[in-house]
Amino acid sequence: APNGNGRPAGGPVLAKPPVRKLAKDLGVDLAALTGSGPLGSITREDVQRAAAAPAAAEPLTV
Amino acid sequence: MSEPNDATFDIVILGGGSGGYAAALRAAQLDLSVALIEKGKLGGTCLHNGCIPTKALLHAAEIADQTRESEQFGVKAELVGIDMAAVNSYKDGVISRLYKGLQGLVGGAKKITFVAGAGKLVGKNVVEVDGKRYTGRNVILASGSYAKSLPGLEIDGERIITSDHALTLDRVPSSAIVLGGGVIGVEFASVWKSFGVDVTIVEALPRLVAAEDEESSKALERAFRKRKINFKVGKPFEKVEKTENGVKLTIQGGDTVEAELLLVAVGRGPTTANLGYEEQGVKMDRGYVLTDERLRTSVPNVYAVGDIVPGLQLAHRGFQQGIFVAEEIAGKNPAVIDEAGIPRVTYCDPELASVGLTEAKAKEQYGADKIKTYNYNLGGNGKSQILKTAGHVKLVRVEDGPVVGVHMVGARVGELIGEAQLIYNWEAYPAEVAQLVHAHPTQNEALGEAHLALAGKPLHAHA
Amino acid sequence: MSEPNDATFDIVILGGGSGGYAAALRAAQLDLSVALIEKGKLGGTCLHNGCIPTKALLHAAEIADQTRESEQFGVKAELVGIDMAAVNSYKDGVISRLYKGLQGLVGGAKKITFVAGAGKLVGKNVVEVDGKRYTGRNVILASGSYAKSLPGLEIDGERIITSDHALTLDRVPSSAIVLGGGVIGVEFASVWKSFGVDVTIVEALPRLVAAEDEESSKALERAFRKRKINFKVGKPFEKVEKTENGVKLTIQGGDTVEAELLLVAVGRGPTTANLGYEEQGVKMDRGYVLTDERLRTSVPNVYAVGDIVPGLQLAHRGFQQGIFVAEEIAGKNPAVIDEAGIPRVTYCDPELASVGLTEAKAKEQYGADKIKTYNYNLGGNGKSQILKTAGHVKLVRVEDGPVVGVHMVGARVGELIGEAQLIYNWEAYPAEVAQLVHAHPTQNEALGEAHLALAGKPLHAHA
Ligand SMILES: Cc1cc2nc3c(=O)[nH]c(=O)nc-3n(C[C@H](O)[C@H](O)[C@H](O)COP(=O)(O)OP(=O)(O)OC[C@H]3O[C@@H](n4cnc5c(N)ncnc54)[C@H](O)[C@@H]3O)c2cc1C
Ligand SMILES: Cc1cc2nc3c(=O)[nH]c(=O)nc-3n(C[C@H](O)[C@H](O)[C@H](O)COP(=O)(O)OP(=O)(O)OC[C@H]3O[C@@H](n4cnc5c(N)ncnc54)[C@H](O)[C@@H]3O)c2cc1C
Repeated sequence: APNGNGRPAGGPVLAKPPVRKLAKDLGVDLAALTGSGPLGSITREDVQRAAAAPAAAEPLTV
Repeated sequence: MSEPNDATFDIVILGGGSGGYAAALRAAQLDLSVALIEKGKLGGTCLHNGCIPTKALLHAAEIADQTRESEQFGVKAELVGIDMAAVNSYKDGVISRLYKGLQGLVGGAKKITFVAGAGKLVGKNVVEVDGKRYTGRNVILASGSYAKSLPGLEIDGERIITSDHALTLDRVPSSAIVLGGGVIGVEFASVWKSFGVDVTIVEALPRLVAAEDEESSKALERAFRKRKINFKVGKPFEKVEKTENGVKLTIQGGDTVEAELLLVAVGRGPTTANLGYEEQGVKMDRGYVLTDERLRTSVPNVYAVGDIVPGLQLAHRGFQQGIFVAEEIAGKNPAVIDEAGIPRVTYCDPELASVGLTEAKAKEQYGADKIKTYNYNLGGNGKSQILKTAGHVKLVRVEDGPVVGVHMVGARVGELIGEAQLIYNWEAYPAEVAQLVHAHPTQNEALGEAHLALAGKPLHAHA
Repeated sequence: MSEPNDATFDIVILGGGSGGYAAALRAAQLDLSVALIEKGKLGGTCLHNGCIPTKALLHAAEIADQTRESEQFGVKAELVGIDMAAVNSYKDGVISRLYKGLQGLVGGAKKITFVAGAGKLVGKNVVEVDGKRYTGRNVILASGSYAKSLPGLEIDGERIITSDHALTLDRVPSSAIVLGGGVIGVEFASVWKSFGVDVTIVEALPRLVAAEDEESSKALERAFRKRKINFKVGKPFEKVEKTENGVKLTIQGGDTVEAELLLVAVGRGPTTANLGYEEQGVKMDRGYVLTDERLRTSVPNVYAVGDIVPGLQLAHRGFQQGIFVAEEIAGKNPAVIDEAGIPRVTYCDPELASVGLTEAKAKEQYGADKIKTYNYNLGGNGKSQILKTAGHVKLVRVEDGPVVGVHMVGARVGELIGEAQLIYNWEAYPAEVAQLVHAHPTQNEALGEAHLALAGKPLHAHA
């Protein structure tokens, strides 16, 4: 369904295009992030946080 | 039950200009039935008396200038003169081709009923045209604007004219005064100067294009001085008298200017009088229709778009608002429009283009110490040198944050605003644009260079 | 220990063209010491024999055309002729101003030692110039390219010439053959036609600008036909003979063309012979230096940038690669450059501009059923109508995915590529661009309209 950010169903992950590019450059998988921005959108800070602590972000598996 | 003569629609739109027809087209795509009511010509001000004809004149002006200066480029040519009849038929040709295209789009949309005639809001959801009533589950007010004048300034259409008359002049005047140094004023001043007219702009505010970033005004004033376009800023007009062959304008303080004619370009007022808006309870302010950010008026299911809504009076704002309201009515819940994110272009020579906040506004909003700017001079830009144009690309950013304003001056920079619009609206950081090295040698490269510099890695520029 | 005459740097750069000087400037910003070795002029091909002079000629050509056609716009003018001496001095003036600017930037960078002279790689990290050895903790090869010829085609600089000669011609030839319908070929053909030359392009591939999207080639061919630029595609050249007053070229199959001169524009070869690259173990392929995606050659700490690296031969690719390598050496770990994301502009009239994948490439990469395209005709674009130009904006997208190709044809569309570059590289979806209604009436609006249409909500277009 459409949302407040005007992105249609089947659209990209909820992040502005340059943020998606940043994530790609840093090797961050956006699908694995929970956005902290408006309407749950992923922000630059979310991406940078994920890039800085990849290991810590990994859930522990037993 | 409705009279046999009457009809009900999902949307009734009053006015077929930029805002109205965009809403109609988008609504029809969304399978809503529409009555589009227009008393003049489909396309409104922009197509018939605004954007399109002025830009045709400005292009003829560019050609006149390039011919005049062709020797600088090694092309020997002689400018014989301006044939206003031919200029007008060129201009009218462009309008009529686009008009035909638009008529085809609207006429081809089965869901749109085009109603020719003057409408009036006679009920909260009813517009009457020539005795026939059009009821809308929703109504969109889109009646547009007209050229304003000032008290004591009577438009006679001969010596004291508005842009409407200026667009159909059958001669090149020997001299002209342009009252108002806003977008429309500087565009006409630019055209006329290129056509050989002795032009003087009179503006009450302290600078030309006062809505723009201060550095843009300065650059434009410098360029106009070089082009010998006269301007007097900072003092309001006091009175106008007719002289034997023209007009004499007195500025407060006693300074006077004489010319063959006077173009009054002091702004546009909303076309809302006697249309029944107030009577039906639509909240208004000085003739403008008040809306919330979702373009709803104070009356349920009545929306307003375009020049009657306070804010930028631009055709593409009308398009965007029209599309927004159609999607809103269709339940698509579109994102609210950021007014600052709408691009602004002034098509005089040199052109001005901007989007986002001016430096002053950004400082007001974020605090002066949080704002960084960079001004890339087109002197370092190869393509601009080739065009022999001067100007700059100025960026305004929040420290450690995105670009919040882009301001450009120079020949043809209006075409760079598309990129700037993405940068502003997508809240890009300078480094993210800088990473993408631009095509050489283009003018859009200047936008790239400015971002490189602001990101701390200038290429063809000092830090 | 080094000889007293020798010196060691963080980076030694061989070649001061687009790639080399960009690397030097960025490295200096990152506080690395640089030796920049150049045997000719700082700025290289692009500034002195490439981008800049050709675009100056193309602008003079535009002015000639506009003067010739000025009556269509109501401007009465007479084109007297082309004064090649004046064209050349205009062109040289632009070059020298930019050259001075660049010298100022390089000269002003304390960390850069500019070395005038021909260098040779004499050790894995040593370049020798006039007997002096420059040792680099890192070496960047940036020796650029030269105009190639074909077997049996001897360049005499008089009747059979390359772009180097064409750029300094002191006359307008009466007729010319252009061998090669790639970027450089069509640009010169366009200039010459505007200057009144009878031009014929001969191209072995089945279409002009064969690297572009097929619809771009078609549109260019249509426009060239209208301009009466002759072209013969699909068959290779067989031989050239000198005639009394010029040359006669035979195409395979027997067809012949005669003209005053022949411009050989069959591509550019890497300048790498006898520079010691192979001897030092640098892996090469047909003269090109092979690198990985981080621009490392097969020799540790030796990098290569610009035209000697297989791929697009464009100045801004050189800039981007130069900056990349400087940042890489400084440990900044820059993101790998997507070669398809580098914008491509051909500055003939009409211009071509593209970024990302052609429709054919996209189908190959994603599968034909996954690719959607939209072609927005400039006939619906007001500003293009005002300019009286024809063309289109074509978008290629992945179904339910981002835009992966933008292809444009039309006067001045080169300036729209900056926006297209962001769209492609940021992997924007049509709806994300469509949401931002573009400035009216601009040409960049056509890019907006194309995205609106592809997002299923066309404005000034049929679906
Ligand atoms: C000289 C000039 C140059 C301009 N240049 C540009 C430019 O380059 N770029 C840009 O973006 N903008 C430009 N503008 C502004 C642009 O024209 C307007 O912003 C735009 O037209 C507003 O659209 P609208 O739909 O609100 O109103 P309009 O275009 O004014 O349309 C309103 C329509 O409503 C109709 N109408 C009014 N009352 C009734 C009624 N009672 N019944 C039926 N129909 C009615 C009118 O006939 C008209 O067709 C320019 C304006 C002028 C005057
Ligand atoms: C006619 C023409 C038009 C073009 N138009 C465009 C355009 O519009 N846009 C665009 O992007 N690109 C254009 N190009 C391509 C562009 O010029 C090249 O891609 C660019 O110059 C490549 O940069 P580079 O640094 O690799 O090589 P170059 O610019 O060729 O620089 C290499 C430098 O190395 C020096 N050198 C070589 N060997 C030695 C040695 N042994 N010792 C010391 N110095 C040495 C050379 O003197 C030269 O200065 C055009 C090219 C031509 C020919």
